[in-house]
Amino acid sequence: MTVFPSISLTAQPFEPGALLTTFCAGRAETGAVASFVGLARAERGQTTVLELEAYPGFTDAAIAQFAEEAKARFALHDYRIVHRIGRIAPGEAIVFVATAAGHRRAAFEACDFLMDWLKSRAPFWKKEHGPDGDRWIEPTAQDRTDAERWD
Amino acid sequence: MTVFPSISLTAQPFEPGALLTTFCAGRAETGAVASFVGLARAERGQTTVLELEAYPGFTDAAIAQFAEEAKARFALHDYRIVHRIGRIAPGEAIVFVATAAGHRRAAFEACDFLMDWLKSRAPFWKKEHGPDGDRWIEPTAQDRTDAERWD
Amino acid sequence: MARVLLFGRLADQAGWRERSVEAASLAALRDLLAAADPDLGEALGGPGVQVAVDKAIVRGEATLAAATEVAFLPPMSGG
Amino acid sequence: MARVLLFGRLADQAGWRERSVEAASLAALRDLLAAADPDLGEALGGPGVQVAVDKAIVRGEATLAAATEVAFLPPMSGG
Repeated sequence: MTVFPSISLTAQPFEPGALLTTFCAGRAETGAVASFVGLARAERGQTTVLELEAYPGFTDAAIAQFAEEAKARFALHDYRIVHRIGRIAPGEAIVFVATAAGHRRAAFEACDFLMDWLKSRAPFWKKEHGPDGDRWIEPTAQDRTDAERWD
Repeated sequence: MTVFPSISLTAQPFEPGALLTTFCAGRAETGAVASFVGLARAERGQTTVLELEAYPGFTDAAIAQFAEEAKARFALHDYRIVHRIGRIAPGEAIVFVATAAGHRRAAFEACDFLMDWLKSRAPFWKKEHGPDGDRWIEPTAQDRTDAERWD
Repeated sequence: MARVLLFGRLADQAGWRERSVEAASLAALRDLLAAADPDLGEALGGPGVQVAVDKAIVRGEATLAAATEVAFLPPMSGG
Repeated sequence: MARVLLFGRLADQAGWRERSVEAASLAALRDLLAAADPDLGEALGGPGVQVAVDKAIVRGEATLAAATEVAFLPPMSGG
């Protein structure tokens, strides 16, 4: 299986701050690092647990292909993507995306672009375990609209 | 002097990752945290040192006033702004901005909005110490254009 | 033997996630799965379900070599 | 006594950043500073230079109480 060192899928909780520290370190020509952390919401006490399924080797390859396109499109110096899989408790990080560029407009836009795609089109299958049982969920209309901004 | 706990001006180097960790901790209803780190660039070996001057009590109050407007405009749950002052070496962080919101569009836009203002209109005076001597610098045309997007 | 993988609601519906099936083509594989579980057979051909052969999306027919991995992917939800 | 603060290029030009000056009004303060350093006096009235009295921007004239802080702010560069 190909390894994509800028992309990780992990079944363990991760610490976004530690990832940001590593990502920012030792950069002399990068003026701008934008990052995003998606957190699992408690949805007002509904004690929902999110479960994310990926297809290892397929999901990470699809993310890598999209991220490399984004790197070229926005002239990024670098990027880092970490995505949780498995069962995720409220308050835990689901996704971390960081982008490094010379200037802030490119860093922001690339981070936004990557997140829109990850939230709407990346090959994950998402289930909510709520008080009324389990349900598989699909991208929201807002997710689709966000992603279509870049087409 | 009024204290603004969400805003810090510091003459010491700071660690953006540690700030992000603290900012993300203990959030049950925040789905989205966007953040930005501005780093001092080496400008291709020109060994430029950046020096930023603030007016304590005035600069932080101006930032707080603007940030509170942004919080209302984008329905933010929270924000955190840390800005270096004094002499800043290449690779060091100049500014950290984090925004927390229910969903990612608001978090991204608010972070972008705050950065555009901080980079173009915040009360700082900026000097570059380069190989050809010192010079005071003003916002770039790009900075002004970025900031005007929100007017 | 093809290694068959089901994801998302397809795995829940079938009650399994991975199974080895002897089939020389995708069409033959679909027929065998539908014969064992008609509801699953229908779901595998349902709207938005994609097929990946050895981790590459395939549209239409495909022959299956030995040790081929065939994954049935329901509509992706994003992360 | 007003506490006078200069920022950015104004401090570099004057060779000082902070000074106490006895003046009852902003106009009187400007006159005293200009008498001591005519180039600085001109720079303080130059385009884009704002004045803050006790950390609030003042446009035009102001009387100065004892222990007032007067800051001359050249065009801000952003951070």
